[in-house]
Amino acid sequence: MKYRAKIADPTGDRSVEVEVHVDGEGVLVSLDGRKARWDVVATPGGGYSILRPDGRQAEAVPRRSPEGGMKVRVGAEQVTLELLDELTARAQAVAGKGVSRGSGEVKAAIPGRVLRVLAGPGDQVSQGQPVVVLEAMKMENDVRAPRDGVVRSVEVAAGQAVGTGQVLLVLEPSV
Amino acid sequence: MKYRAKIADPTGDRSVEVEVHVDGEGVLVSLDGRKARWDVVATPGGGYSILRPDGRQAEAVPRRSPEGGMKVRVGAEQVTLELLDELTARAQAVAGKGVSRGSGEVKAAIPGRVLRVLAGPGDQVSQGQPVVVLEAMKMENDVRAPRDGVVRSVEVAAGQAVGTGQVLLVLEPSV
Amino acid sequence: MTDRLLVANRGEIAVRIIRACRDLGISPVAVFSDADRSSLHVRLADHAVGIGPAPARESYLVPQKLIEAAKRTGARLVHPGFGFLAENAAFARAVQEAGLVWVGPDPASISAMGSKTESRARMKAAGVPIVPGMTTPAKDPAEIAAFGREHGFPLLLKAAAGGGGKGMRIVRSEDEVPAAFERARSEARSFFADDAVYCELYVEHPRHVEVQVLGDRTGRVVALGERECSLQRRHQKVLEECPSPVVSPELRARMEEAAVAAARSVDYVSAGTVEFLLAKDGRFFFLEMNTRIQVEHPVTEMVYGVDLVAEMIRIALGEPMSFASRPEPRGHAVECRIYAEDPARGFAPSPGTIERLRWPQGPGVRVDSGVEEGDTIPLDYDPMVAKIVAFGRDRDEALRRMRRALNETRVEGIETSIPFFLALLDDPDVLSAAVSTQFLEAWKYASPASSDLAAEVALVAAAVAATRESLARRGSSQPRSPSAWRTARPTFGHRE
Amino acid sequence: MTDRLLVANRGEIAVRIIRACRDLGISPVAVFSDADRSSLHVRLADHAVGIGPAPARESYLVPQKLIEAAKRTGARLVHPGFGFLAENAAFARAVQEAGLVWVGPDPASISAMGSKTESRARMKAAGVPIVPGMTTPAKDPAEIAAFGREHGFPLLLKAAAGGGGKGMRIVRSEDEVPAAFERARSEARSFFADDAVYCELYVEHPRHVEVQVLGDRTGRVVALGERECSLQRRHQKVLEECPSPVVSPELRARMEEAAVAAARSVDYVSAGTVEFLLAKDGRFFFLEMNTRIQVEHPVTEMVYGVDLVAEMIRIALGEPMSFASRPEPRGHAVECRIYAEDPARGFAPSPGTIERLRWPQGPGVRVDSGVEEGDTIPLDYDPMVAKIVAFGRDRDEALRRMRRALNETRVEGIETSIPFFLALLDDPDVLSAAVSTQFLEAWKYASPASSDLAAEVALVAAAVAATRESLARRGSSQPRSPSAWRTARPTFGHRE
Repeated sequence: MKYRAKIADPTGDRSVEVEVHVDGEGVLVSLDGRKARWDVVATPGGGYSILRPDGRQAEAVPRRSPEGGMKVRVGAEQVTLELLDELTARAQAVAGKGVSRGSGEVKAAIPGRVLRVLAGPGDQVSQGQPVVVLEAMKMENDVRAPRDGVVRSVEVAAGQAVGTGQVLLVLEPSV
Repeated sequence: MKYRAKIADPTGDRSVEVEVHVDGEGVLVSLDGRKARWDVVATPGGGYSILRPDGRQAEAVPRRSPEGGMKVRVGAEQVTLELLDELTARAQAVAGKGVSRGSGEVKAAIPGRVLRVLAGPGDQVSQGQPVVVLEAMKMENDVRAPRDGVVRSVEVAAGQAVGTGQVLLVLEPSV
Repeated sequence: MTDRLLVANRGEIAVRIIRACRDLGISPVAVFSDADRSSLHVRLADHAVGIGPAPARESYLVPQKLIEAAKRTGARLVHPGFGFLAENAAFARAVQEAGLVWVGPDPASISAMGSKTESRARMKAAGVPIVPGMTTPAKDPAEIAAFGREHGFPLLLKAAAGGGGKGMRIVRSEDEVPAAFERARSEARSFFADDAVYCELYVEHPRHVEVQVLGDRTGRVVALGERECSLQRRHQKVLEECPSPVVSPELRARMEEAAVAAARSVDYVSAGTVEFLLAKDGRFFFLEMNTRIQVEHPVTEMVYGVDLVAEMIRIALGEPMSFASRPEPRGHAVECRIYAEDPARGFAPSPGTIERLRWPQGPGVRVDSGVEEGDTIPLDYDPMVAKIVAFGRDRDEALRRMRRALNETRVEGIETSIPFFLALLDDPDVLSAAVSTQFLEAWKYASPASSDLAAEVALVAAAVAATRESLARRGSSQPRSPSAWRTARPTFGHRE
Repeated sequence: MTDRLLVANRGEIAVRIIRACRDLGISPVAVFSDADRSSLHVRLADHAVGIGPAPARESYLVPQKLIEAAKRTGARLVHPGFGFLAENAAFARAVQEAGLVWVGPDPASISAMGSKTESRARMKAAGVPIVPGMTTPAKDPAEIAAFGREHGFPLLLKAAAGGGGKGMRIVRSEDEVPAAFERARSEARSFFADDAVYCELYVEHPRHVEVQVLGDRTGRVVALGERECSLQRRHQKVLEECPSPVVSPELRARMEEAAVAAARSVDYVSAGTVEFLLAKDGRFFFLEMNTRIQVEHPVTEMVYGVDLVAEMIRIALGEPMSFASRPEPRGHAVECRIYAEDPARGFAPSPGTIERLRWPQGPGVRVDSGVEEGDTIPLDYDPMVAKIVAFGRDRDEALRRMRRALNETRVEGIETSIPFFLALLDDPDVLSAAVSTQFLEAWKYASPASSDLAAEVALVAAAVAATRESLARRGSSQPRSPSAWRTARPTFGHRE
């Protein structure tokens, strides 16, 4: 299958077209049009041992990230990327937008216990302002507003345990 | 559920009646009529951490054995046992027999490659006589006839890879 | 009858103590909160007792529950580990009063060292150097200047009524004294309505160097070298080594002598650590004494070839320490504390289930872990999940082994501090040991850019995984077993 | 450019060599047969090359494939490990002729030591003790008696044309010589149609003690103490230790001197091992020299604090060994070879998939493993999957640590030799080191009876698992997640 991939990198995102085709002979890989046969075998724990055509070997473990996208551990490195299949990529290109933004949901990036809720429905908050404090592993962690806005609803209460990705509060949709 | 268990032991087999009942409160265990609540929790790898009512803790990993029955690793010890539920136990008691015996099948107890087949159809073999040689991990391993008998059929050929429990040859059924 | 020891702790240090018990033929008893019923320290113990809800204050911090657990299981000894109640003199006393054996120093030693003021007074009396400071407010600038001439500059001027860093001024030379004195006075007046100021020596860019001591009931106290623990984040040590790369044999001898004097001043029995600030000019000053086993004790164990936890237990049983002549150091050891946290997201806690775990092995590598593959790290406790320790014949070999060990480790399902350590071990100042306790305040972790290899491999892995997923969704007849992805004949390589 | 080293091996020793590469900053290249494509040694390497089908004679034993793999990947060095082609002088020569660096001794040294007769002749010339024996047939009983008077009894009378133990007789004293001579002659005549007999010293209940040597291109050769390897099953060492519990410092010095002389006699460079038979009376005799790294090298590494594999690589690169003064030994180390075999079924091979794996950790424990959880152990190779090594300040501590380490280990899915070792480490003769190479011939492993605790716990575990299974089969609404079996309130313990 063919995908458009976006690799997140501190020096800027990169976009690559990747196609893999599995046949009786192995995995045929095309990276931005460069075609070659790679040797890919599954390893314990949901990973792969990947042999590049030049014999370079690396262990890679791809996982769906709770925030969407994928994280691939390659040896001790971690690569964050987004993979869109052709149809989705085309649709997004037409819409001129990446993944949904501005839905207004403020989510927990880590699991934890809600220590304090710092904003209530109707409150005006500005980008970066702490709105909820989560406690995990003896540390307090601020959850900040992703943009300016007005709080529509608070979905959690102090003392409550929350999981990664759980909605903590909702801002009015952005205009 | 209620089971009759037979524990294989070098000093002789022991038979125990065991009943477990899982309810909202935990696991109610009866061992030969002695009833108590045990604390049983699952651990990674298909095992359990088991707390006996007196606070004694042990890790136990039960597995079905390829030869039938179960093997339970308890710490570094291994306990081999057979577990029959009430119905089966009653049926076997009526039949006056344990698990099927004398079926005449000679099976591979380990995976390996068949190096030599030492008996052919029609051959008379006596108990303990090597009938097949398996090779595994740089070692030759004799498979011996479980009893006196006549070979009815040979199911494998030299060079063939076999798995644990695979039938190698069949003796005429015992009378 | 086999002796039983109750481990009044959880996680990695509980496992460490259980191993010492096994090595001594003592039967370990674990305690667990509701969040820890299936934790590794419970699974490795012979007995286990539930002591209440997840929050530590309702379980691991309740002396009576621990003592009751010991009594129920027939445990005779109690080892507190570190953290929780390890330096709580009242708990130590309660353990003893319950007729149990406390594996640690006497409650009186814990109390004496637990008080900042009492411990300083005792150190002064014992001739252990403490940071020089005035004990009464300065009447005039001349008094400050005289103090500086005696103890050296820079000095730190402080408001006597102050706190929180307010009203503090650094004075770097005698010239600066008069002006600084006036400013400090006026600030003190406006912040605290009290213009009394005093000064103490300001130890700039100090190192944290601590000495391991061990005392037994025969009255013997020995020092087992020092540990360098200057690399600290948020006042938490993250990487420790033994010996300190900057301590000479002469300095070591003087620090060890001071540490033994400190321990003797409180009749110290068991393993303990005397922490010092080491100034750039080679002077060192007593910080505090930790009256318990330390997180970083394995680096000392590897270099000195002793088992400190086993020694603590022997000593608690009334035996002398197990060595007649003091063990000699050999080589160098480094420890990295592996936390369940995400360096790429500001070190946010990362609890969760460990889906895949490979610890490093082989020569010179020791791992002390509190978790296994498949375990879930609870939210409720300290995020340290393991310690990786590397030994080498010299510091260079130890550091290279540590890099190898960190690179060999695989943890999936949670994030850990490993990428942080790999970056840290690339820093020239860390490699040349040119650090102080302030080093990591300024040092910022940044996720490294992916190498070309990693990016390519990641793309292929992600695309293969996504293709498998979508084939599986479509109920395709494509093989689903992972091994079916094994290719029969790659273009590279030589399979005939 | 980073140097690359091709590891011409698989399994545990390949992983060990890869670690040495990492510690030295050298990039490791793995080779794999079809059975090993996804093995750990491949996953830990930077490059990997397929070299053919599973049978070793079509892959790991084909010199040309290995050399080609090195050339393709730009590897400059080749390390053979042990087994396979490690002591094949022709391969070493081929590697050198291909312009690559052989990590091992010169091919000539390998050849000289590879021949039983040439090595004995060289040892004789070098003054290294070999088992005394007549080099021509005995004319009469008097000649045998004279030999016995010179070298001591018992003697072994052998047919000159013999083999396979036939026609051999043990002579315990001079009195027995005449009768034994006649019997041996007549047996030799009837078995081999040749009545020539000769004799050699019969070393009864010998110990296997070997000395580690290391030589470099500066001409320096050092010995790094001895290893005791008397515990052997089917001529395979199973448990080794360093130092030998019966070798005194004086004897060690003499054995080390002999070992260095043996190595010098073949201009030995790299790590090697000189094996001796140690007689009860303290005499020792050259057995053979292994011109490669040994399986049991980690016990020496732990006691001497050196990395023998890294030294081999340094020396191959032309560097001198890394230590100026000879490292001093410290403490005691024991190794158990963990095989995939079932002691309860006559040590039958037990290949398969490792469903669950916990290696031991903590103080004094080193694991060198070739497998991880989830890996499958192929049928095609040696059944050794790992080595567990325990270090202690003395032998007693090392043995207790080993017991702890073995008890801590969990392997599910295959059987291993761990129960055998746990039984062995309970044997008083093993604990007091009263063993010889024949010890395990007579020693029979028997599965121990289950303890009452184990039996009870096993029953409950089996019944719970079976109940879960049958509930699952019936599609019951009972929770299927394992954690749902967690009980809320046990009668024992204190959960509030």
